[in-house]
Amino acid sequence: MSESGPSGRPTRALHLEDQHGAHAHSAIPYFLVWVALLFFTALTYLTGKQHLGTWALALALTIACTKSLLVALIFMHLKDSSGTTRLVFATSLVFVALLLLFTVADVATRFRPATPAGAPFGTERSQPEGLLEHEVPE
Amino acid sequence: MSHEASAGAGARLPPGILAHHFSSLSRQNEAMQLGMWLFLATEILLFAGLFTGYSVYRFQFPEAFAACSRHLELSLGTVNTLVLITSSLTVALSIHYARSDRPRAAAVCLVLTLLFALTFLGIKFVEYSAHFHEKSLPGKYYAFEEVKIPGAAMFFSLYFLMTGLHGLHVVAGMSVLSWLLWRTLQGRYSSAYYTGLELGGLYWHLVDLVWIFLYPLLYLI
Amino acid sequence: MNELLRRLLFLPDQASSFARDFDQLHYFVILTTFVMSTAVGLTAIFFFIRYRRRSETQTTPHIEPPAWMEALFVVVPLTFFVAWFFLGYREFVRQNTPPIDTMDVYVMGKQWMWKFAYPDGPNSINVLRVPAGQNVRLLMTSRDVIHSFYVPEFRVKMDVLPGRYTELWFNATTPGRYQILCAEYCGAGHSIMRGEVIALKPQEYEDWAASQRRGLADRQDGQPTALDFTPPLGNLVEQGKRVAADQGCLKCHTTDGTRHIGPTWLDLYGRRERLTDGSVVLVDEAYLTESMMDPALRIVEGFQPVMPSFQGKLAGPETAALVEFIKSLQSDAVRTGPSEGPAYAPIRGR
Amino acid sequence: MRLSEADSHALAGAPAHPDYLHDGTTVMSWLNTRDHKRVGIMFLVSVIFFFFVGGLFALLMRFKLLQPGPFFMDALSYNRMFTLHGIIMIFLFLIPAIPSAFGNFVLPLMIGARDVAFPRLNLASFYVYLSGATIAIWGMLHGGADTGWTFYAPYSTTSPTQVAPVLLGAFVLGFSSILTGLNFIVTVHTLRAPGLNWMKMPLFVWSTYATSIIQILATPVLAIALLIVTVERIGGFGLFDPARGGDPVLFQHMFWFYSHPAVYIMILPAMGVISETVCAFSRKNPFGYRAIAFSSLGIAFVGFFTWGHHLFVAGQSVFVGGAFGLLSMFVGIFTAIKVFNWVGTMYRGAITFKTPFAYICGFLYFLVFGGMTGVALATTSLDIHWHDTYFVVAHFHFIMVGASVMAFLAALHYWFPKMFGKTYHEGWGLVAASLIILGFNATFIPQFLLGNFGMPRRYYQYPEHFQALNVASTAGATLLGFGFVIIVIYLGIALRWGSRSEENPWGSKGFEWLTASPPPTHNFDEIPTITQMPHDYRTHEPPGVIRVA
Repeated sequence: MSESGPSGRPTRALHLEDQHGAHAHSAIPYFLVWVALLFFTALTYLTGKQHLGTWALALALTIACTKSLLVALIFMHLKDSSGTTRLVFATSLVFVALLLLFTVADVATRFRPATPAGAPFGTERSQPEGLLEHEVPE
Repeated sequence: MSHEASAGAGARLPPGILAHHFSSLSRQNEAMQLGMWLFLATEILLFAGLFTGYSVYRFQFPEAFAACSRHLELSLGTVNTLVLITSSLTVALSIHYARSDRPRAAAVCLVLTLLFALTFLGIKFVEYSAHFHEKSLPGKYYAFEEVKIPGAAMFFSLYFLMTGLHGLHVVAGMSVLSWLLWRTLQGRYSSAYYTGLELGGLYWHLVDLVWIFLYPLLYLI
Repeated sequence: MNELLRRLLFLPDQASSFARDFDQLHYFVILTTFVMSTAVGLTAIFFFIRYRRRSETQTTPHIEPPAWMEALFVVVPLTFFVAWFFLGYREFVRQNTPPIDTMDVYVMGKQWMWKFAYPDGPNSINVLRVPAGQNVRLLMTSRDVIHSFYVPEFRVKMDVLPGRYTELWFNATTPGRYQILCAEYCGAGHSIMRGEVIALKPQEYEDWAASQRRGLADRQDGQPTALDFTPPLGNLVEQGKRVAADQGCLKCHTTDGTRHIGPTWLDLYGRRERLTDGSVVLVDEAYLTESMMDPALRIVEGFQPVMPSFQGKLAGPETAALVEFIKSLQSDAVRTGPSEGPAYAPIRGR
Repeated sequence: MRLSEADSHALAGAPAHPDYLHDGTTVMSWLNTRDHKRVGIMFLVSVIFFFFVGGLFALLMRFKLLQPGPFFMDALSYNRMFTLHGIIMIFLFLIPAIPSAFGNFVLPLMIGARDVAFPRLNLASFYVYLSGATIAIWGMLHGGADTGWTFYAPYSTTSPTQVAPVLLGAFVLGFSSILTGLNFIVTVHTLRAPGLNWMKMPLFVWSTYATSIIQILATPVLAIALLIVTVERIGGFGLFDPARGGDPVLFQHMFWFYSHPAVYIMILPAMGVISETVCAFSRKNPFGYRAIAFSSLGIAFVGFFTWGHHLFVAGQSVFVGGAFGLLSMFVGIFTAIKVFNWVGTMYRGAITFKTPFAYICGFLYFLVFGGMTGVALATTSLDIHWHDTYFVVAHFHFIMVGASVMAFLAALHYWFPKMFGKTYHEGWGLVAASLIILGFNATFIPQFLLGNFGMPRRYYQYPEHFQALNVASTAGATLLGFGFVIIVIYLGIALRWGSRSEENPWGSKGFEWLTASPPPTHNFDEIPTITQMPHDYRTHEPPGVIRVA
């Protein structure tokens, strides 16, 4: 087992014995990603303050996805990982999407009074004159 | 997973680090990596439940969610985002240094990470106490004067659940990192073997990943 | 054929316009199920007999199915299943899409009873009267937990959700009485949360509705209140005690001061109770009566709203007897003011 | 793979290492073991124990249902009892039964590994299981929950009973399930013997692998749903409380996102057992190996797309109901593929009718009938009448008791010589099997009819016209109970006094028989190199303990 060189940088010999095989690694990509993350945070902060309306959420989520992709690929070394680990990560995201999609689709397409838009009308427990007025809220 | 890795870990791969049932160290590392990622997948789906709840109620109460979100302290949230991102960097660097046989640098990075984590929790504490003060609390405790639209209490229920669960993960991550710091100081991690550190780092990055989504959803919409 | 299969499969009478269509699909599905499982079973038995092991060292050839056979394995059941789906979904959409000309009835489920309210008429408890041959739409909600409105003879069922409305429609074809069951578990009284749909001939329904409207007006004019009653024979307190035992009150309320599912009755009368909404109520006859009839309205702090309503289950005299019984339960332990009783009565707790 | 009888005899005569049962006999050597076989045995004992506890509750309930009115116990006890029955049978028996007990034992043997990937985690999984069980049972003894195992909000958030500890217990049990699943996936990926590529893997491994995927992906969602209910009970967060704008149906979505796939956690390993045993007792290669293997993955995947068929009358939208209804039809296909291929496996085989084969027959019949009634239930309009009636109860008991327990018993008998090296009494085995299959039909076919008749489930009292069928069902349940007791007796006798079994009494060519019975602690003296498919019966010599070529 060889020691690192005097400069503190790993020597060639070390690379060969690195547990992940022989590939050079340097800290520069980490710093680059960090700068990118800072940039995106600033971007999402600035656009978020504008309250852009319809597109605000889409934009914020796009930025968040980009940021998390950077973290996953570089910080979490998914870029250099085996196909299996990538598959695990991707699969978990697919199933998150599945849960979200169907549940929201249900809420979005229900019998209208079943999902009171905006205002919930309480049960009688919280609102004694509930049912007997026979008002079906819109 | 990490304790599996660190069980018999030694600086220069002494006997015992390789469990008897694995044919080679690289096989064992592969197994641990895969195991950790599977664990992270369960964590992602754990939060998915809350994200689903968030989506459903945001769909039902868009005005209330927007109004409440504007009452959160955006600057604190942003600072916390920066803090977590930077802590992610320091964890990544600590692995890098351990891998380059610079255990002292790795330890320094881990200490920095822990400090960032503490900062994060501190800021979160400031935010929480503000919420307690103005009574923007979840569910039945909600008595915030400024937002009185239906659905506001729901926003804060979700806010506390999501940030609370995330906070618990931060605490769990800190204990893992402290353990790793101790092992690093003992000189257990080197270019020959650093899987334990790597797995702990993965966990910390996941904590960061979750926050990257919580930040826009809670503070920015 | 329809009748034979219906009886074989123990299906209830077909009393709504859905029932027959539902049963047809049911027969088709169940018969395919039977044919398929029998076919699989018979094939297995045939193979078992034909290919019995003949020696302990017998070898077998390596056989893999040709692709067309695997395709067959997929396509045949898939055809059936998808056919079921489309037949079923058409019917499902029909059942979930009320026609325009419906008569609406509002339904509220609560632990453990059904309340029905007609837009122009009276309310009723546990009994829903509808005209036969008319499309009826129920708009349903619950006051506490999820219930499910189920009439087996109509083949209709829909969950009744608190805080939301769901709808259900049917057309009762045959006049008669049909049981309403609650099909979503809702607590201790789930299995006795039953009601009845009475499908009347249209003319009879009209007569009934008219009389009810008259009756409603009468009642508003000067119906005697529940507490207005002729005193029954015997000791009221004793009678109240019996009523409490018969009605199961004592399963949740104690008379000795220990805390149970509901507040204890000892010293309850005259006490000031803090309610869940923070207000304070003096427990008097009115509050006790209200709590029997509409328990969830004002709940004492620290207790769950689990008590069922006894509206319609307790006669006026019984209610009064219960109130008297509760009034009689005084421990004398915490009197602070001067005693109002006779001077010679032992007064404890000073 | 070279097989040699001489080798196997040599090894059986003079084992190089003591077998795992005799490698340390102290209590601590069991409680602190890292050996996957011992963990498997500990799981086996626990799940059998809980099976009998749950079964006892079932019998008590059936006894109550002899009478339509109040009888034998009050409503609250009855409600607690069916809750307890459900929780014990699902979380403490069915979910760990085959994967954690038999999977732990045979999966590493089947892939030629010396242990699972994370032995310590494996042991932890057992203790997490025990603590979850303890918490749940503790809650049950101190007031109990009466919500049913489904914990539907808002009943579960307002019920005056002790729901929180039971929720916590289920939450903890979920972690045990996750740990086992995680372990198996990693084991299959990293510890396969040389030569054992994916397309040679035994079908039991395939199905357990698919099960593990479900455990990993679905369980956390249940965990969070239960956590929210707990928080709601304790803190009044109101996420599912309609009075605060919450949506009770959201809970059902999250619950069934786990609990529908969980049904496949219970049945997939059972299917794996049948894939193995049907080959072993037909002495025949699996007909359509790829079809069976991939249909396991198919079930695991498509099983996630169908949860909404539990919500057809729950206020779910008609559109989403249709989507779920259609997707549900596809899950049935994968099961159909398997069934046809199992029957095909018998074609031109050499079938012998031993006790496990009796259970295979029972399994096939119950699975086809239970499965097809399941598809019928997923037929949107039919579900309106059947939803939450005894038809549903009968359907899922056909799958879970009928199919899963039959497979569990088949596995128990098939691997009994492997695990303990003892033989049981074949005659009693067949008697018990026929009692169970008969009793099962007598119990649950009346329940199908009750469902048609319109009797809702979870009914303490019922209208009188349901009584005749209920009495029939109770009679059947008694028979069923007898059958299980007989099994325990003769297997117990076999454990203590049974004669030493042969190394491979079935002449099976499953890979788990490549080592001694019972296996030595580290499974293999030398890791075998696999060169052929499992269950290749073209040659007649039974596989002994093989030497690497």
